[in-house]
Amino acid sequence: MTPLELIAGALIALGAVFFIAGTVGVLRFPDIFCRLHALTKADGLGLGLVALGVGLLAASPGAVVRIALVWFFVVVASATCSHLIARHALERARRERS
Amino acid sequence: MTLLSADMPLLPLFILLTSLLASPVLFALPESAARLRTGINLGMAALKVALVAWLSWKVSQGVIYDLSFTMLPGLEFKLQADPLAILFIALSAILWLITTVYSVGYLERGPHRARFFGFFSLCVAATVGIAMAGNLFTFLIFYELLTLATYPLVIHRGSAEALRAGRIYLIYTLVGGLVLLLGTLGLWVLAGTTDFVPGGVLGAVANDQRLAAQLLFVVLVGALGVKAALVPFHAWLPIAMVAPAPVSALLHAVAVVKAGAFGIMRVVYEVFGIETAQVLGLTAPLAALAAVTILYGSLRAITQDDIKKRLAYSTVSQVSYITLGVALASPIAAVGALAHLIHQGLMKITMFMAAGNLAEGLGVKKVSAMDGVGRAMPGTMLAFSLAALAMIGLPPLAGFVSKWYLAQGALDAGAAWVIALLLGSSLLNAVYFLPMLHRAWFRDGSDTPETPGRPRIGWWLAGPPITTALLVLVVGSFANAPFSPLEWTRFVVSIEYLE
Amino acid sequence: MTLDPLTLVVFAPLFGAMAAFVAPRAAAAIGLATMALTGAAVAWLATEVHAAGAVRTPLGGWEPPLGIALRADGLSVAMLVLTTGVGLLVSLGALDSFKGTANARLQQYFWPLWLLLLTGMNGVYLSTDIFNLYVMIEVIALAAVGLTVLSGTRAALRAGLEYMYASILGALLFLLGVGFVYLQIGQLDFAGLIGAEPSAAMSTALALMVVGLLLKTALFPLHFWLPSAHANATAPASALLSGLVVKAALYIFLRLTTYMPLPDEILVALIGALGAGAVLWGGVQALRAERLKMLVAWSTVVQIGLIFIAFARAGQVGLTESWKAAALLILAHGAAKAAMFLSAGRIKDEIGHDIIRDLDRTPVRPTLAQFTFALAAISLIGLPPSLGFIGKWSLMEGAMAAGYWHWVAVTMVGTLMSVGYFSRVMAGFLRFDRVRAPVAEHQGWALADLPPLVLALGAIGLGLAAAPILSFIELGYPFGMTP
Amino acid sequence: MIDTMVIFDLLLAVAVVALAVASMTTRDMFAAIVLFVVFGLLSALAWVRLSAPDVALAEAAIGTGVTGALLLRTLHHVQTVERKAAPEPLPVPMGVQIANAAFCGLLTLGLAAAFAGAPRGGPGFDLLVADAMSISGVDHPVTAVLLNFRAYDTLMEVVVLLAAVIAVWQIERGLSDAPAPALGEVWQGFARLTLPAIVVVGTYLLWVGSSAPGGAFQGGAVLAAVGLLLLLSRLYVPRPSHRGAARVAFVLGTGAFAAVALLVTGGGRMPFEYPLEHAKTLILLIEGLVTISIAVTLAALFHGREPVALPERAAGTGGRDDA
Amino acid sequence: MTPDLIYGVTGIAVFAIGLVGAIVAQNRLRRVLALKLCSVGAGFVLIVAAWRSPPDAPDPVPHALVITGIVVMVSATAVALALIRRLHSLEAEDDA
Repeated sequence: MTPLELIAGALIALGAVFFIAGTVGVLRFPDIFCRLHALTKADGLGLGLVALGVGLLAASPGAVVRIALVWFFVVVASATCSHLIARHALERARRERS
Repeated sequence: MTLLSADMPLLPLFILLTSLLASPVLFALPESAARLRTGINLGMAALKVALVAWLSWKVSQGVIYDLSFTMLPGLEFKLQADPLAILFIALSAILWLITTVYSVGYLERGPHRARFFGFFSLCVAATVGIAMAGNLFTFLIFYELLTLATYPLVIHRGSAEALRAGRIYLIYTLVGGLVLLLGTLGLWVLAGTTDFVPGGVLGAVANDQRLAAQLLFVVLVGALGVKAALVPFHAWLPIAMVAPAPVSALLHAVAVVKAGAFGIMRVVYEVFGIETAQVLGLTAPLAALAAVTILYGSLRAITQDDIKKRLAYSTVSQVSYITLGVALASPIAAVGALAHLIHQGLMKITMFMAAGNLAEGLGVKKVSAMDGVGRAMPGTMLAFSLAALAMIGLPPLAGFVSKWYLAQGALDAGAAWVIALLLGSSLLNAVYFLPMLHRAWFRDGSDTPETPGRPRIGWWLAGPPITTALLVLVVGSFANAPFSPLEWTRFVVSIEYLE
Repeated sequence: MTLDPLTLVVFAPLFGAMAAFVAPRAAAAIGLATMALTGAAVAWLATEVHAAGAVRTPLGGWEPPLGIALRADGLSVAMLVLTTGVGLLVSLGALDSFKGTANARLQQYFWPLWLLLLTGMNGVYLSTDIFNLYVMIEVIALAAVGLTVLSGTRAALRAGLEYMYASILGALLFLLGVGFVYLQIGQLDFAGLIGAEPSAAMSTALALMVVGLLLKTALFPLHFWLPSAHANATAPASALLSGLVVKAALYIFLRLTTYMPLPDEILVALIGALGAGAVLWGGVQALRAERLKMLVAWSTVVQIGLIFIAFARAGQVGLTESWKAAALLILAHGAAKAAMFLSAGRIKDEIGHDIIRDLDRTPVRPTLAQFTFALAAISLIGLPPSLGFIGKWSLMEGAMAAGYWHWVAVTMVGTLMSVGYFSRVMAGFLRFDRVRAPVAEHQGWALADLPPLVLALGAIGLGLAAAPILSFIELGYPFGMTP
Repeated sequence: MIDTMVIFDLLLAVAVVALAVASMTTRDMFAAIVLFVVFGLLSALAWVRLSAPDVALAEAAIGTGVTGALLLRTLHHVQTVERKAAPEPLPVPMGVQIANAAFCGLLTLGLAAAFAGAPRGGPGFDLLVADAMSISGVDHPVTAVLLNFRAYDTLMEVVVLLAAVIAVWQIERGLSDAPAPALGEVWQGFARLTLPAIVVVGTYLLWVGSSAPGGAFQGGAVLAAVGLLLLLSRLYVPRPSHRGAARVAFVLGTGAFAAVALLVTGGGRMPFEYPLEHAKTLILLIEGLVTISIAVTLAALFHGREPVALPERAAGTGGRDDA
Repeated sequence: MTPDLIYGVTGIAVFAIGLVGAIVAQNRLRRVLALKLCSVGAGFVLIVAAWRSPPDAPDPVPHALVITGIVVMVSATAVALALIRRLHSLEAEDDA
């Protein structure tokens, strides 16, 4: 194993830890907002670390660009989705109160 | 007898089509087109009589008409005009013409005339088809068609009672038809053919599979016995008399019961063959069943007060003479049976039309209300009386001729008990018919409140029974003339007994 | 252009459907023109098959097993003729039933859906590849569901949804079967199936496909979706669904069991027993039905059962002959049931309801439609000389010859029951009672009565042509050894 | 390494089955749909493991993405249009549940036994396809199968899609055009940002299909996502006057496909037998048009009802001009 | 253990789960979901059948078939869902 591979492996492993933490959060947190918090924070970071690790191993610069793009869109999408879910939950709570 | 080829091979088909094609036209005619309908009816009926006359002439000359058409591999739709068929076709053609005249008068202002005459034509077509069927398969087709065509006629009045009668009629005849289908299939599987062949097609089978052949006989005769009103399958017949008078007339004289009797004839003579049937030991039980039916029908008739019901039970009894004649397995008895097919038709149609006239003209439907009707409707009642006397067997009327031959045949076959049966039956006939005549002619009917001054029936209604009554007189008196029914039956029997 | 009739038979309705969808105002005209064109293509194909026995076209020039070939033999052509013939007449009947502005929009959807349905059915009858059959039955399923719910009533939608579930499930079972076939023999065309050695995977495949097809063709006890779907659709749709659509799955069943014989005698008997169950249970339900269209729909369940009895009538040994009886019954039922549904629809339109008990409680007598109904009933009961009778005759003859009396008995009981339930309707037609229907009679009949009448007369008259039909079906040996 | 892969496979398999069970047993329908989406994505992953990237792409995009969107949209409808007398689902007795599970297990065991007994790893169409690739007009085998060897199936598959959209319009005819829920500015911004990217990806997938995993269906599904975004963000609102164009778009792919299949017979060929020198062009043409149709059709399936002018009007009088 | 065996059994199990779900589920949406599971299960079996041990490329034909199946299934799902929506609206009208 080259040092590069070693670093990459470590990054991916760290990413995986964040994923697991996020998952535990989703399962354990009491309400939807806390769960969203756990999910987006942990997964955004986790995916970033994994992408970084994979990017180190990628063969061509083109692939690195593509991986970066994937990371970017996933983060944007997950942020938007979380926003929507939170909005929906808020609205529903408001509706139920009235 | 030399076999000639037919110069017009499709003649049987044309005879069938005269009524079959008339039917849809009659259905399509609007209710109001009464004249046109009458014209078509009478025209077609007359045309059919003419064609049948031509056909009879040709067949008597030895021309063979045989039309066939493959329906399934090996299975043919087959029309043939053999002398036996001619006998039945001639009867139906002539009586169709007469009944049509009668129906036109009877239903003058009634509802659903288009429907009535359409089914009426279809019914006659089915009868013709039954007569000319060249194999059991074709026979079955027309047999079922007959059921379907007569059902709407039976329930023509549309009342709850008529519907009930129709339902019973349908159940009996369709179950009978289904059993006949089973029998036909059985014949097809056993013999590989369903053709009607003088002498039968089951000779070989009867040797190898005696039980199967016997069973087949029971199935076939049982199925046909439903329409022939053999005891114990007769119950529908008295109930079905709620139908309008022309329908009852046709049902009892030509179409339904005769189709059954005719079928039994075909089965015994041309499916099994009289010899095979005897070998299988089947004729004696059949004769016994016929005898029971004859007595039972007569006994039940005595107690009926409703005129048409009494006539219906009389039919149960009289039609079984035909079966009896067949079952006696003697050529002479066969002559009697065949002649009776015609004679009974003429007699019974006369009586039903007369009964219809009584109901229409005087409102008389019960025997107990018949007092003095002879004076009110002399023509109708003369016809009725003539037919009744013929039924009883008074010479020289038609009924006498057939009973005479049956008796002779019984002696020929060594079944003396049949003589006693015939005498007894005649006595019973007298017991239930003579009181009717007595009331009609010798009682004063002025005390019956509903008797109107003049009956409201015209010649359309009065003519037909008088005509048929005259025929009863003629066929009895001139029984030995050429082309008389009796002469023709001798011709037929000579073929069936392979002489 | 070197066009061949096989391709045209599938493509003509496809183009027609697209045209009718794009130009909704001309949908009816396009539809009828397409029907005429398809009819011509089928006629052309029939003459070719008549001359050559069997014709085939490897699409794309790729021969099976890699490519897909279209193939027509006598049986395919018979089914195509049934489909286009009945379809054309139902289409003509539909013209009238969609009259009026309220139904104008229905018409826009009826034509494309019906033409797509036709595409799917024609495709099934020409297919030689089991995966292609899967796609085709899905085309049929979607178009058929669309037609089922055309009326938009709650009952129709509910029935349509049930139908949809059953249809998809049936198709997916079939698809899994296809998967097993590929697993075992690595190819999907009929020719490949014939040579296959019996194995567990092939038996499983057959079982999956057969169950899927039985679900789609509604054999008892998998018939649960059929009665309400067929009874609640609009009349032309009912006629198409009952007369034609269930036949597609039946046809595939017939084909498949030829190439992949049922591995055991008991299975043949089981199929027959299910058919017997359908005949009896369907008969009881038809006797109890309160609505005319429901009664007719239950009669379809009965008839499907009867066809399966015909299939099983003489056990495994008799299969090579039994399919003919089944084919005759399929044709007979197709024409008669379409006629019956159309006439039932006409009766309902004229008198405003279809409650059997009150059929006579109206001054209106749609006599021609009632007459048509009666004619169709004659064929369905199996009275001579109808095609239904010939089919029943073949069924019972084969069963008798093989000594399987139980099939004869079931058929006879079924026949009696059918007399029972149809005569309930007939009595309603013929009964008249001045108290219940006081006004002078009005004989309502219209041009729309003609298509069903022609169909019913066809169902009866074709009985006379049974022999040529049978010899035509045998062209190209559809059930012989070479596919 | 093989061992780790086996462990991975086993874990994935267990996850897939567990998710399937969970999506069937979870009481909350929303959760069930989400579980189903995850199930679909993991299945796609499994298919990648089985060297079927094309199928995995199609499953992820269409089988999971579009289907999930359709399911959620329907769930939204069912939950917002509330029923007063909605029937309460009956609690399923434990015995029935056990019986179901047992039946399920037996079925699995039976089918798995038959599966295990069957030969695996061919022979299939491998050699036939390899032989024919050189004259197929494309380099990617799956595309060759879809658009050349078994093009008839593919045509019929597009026909199914067409039938679906006609049926859906038919079913939801005359329904009032309920406005899509307002999703707020964040969403609009997201839509604007991603739209061009999705178009690029979709087109790329279509283009790459002739030589690498991808093709009309995957591309079409991705482009359909554009439609979904447009509809959800109300950047595009279907109007009655668009119906004509929509109809044309729905039939475009099918029509072109079928027309090409027939037109090639002009040169004395079989239907679908593309002349070799034009094969690639024709296939790309068909794929392009089919992609457009798929994208529009999938978006229309998501939108559901046909856009009609005045929804409150009676069905009969609503048939306004289509132009 | 090879992937084809593992995923083959997985697919079959998924199909069986879907089948049972389609039969017993009460919720209309759930039944659609169940049918979709069946479709994925059948897809698994076909893809597994196409799989060849690594150096060999898999058979592309079943892959094409599964893609076709997926598109067919989404069409069927869309129609079923449209039916559910319409039916729900009508039933809601009835309740009101």
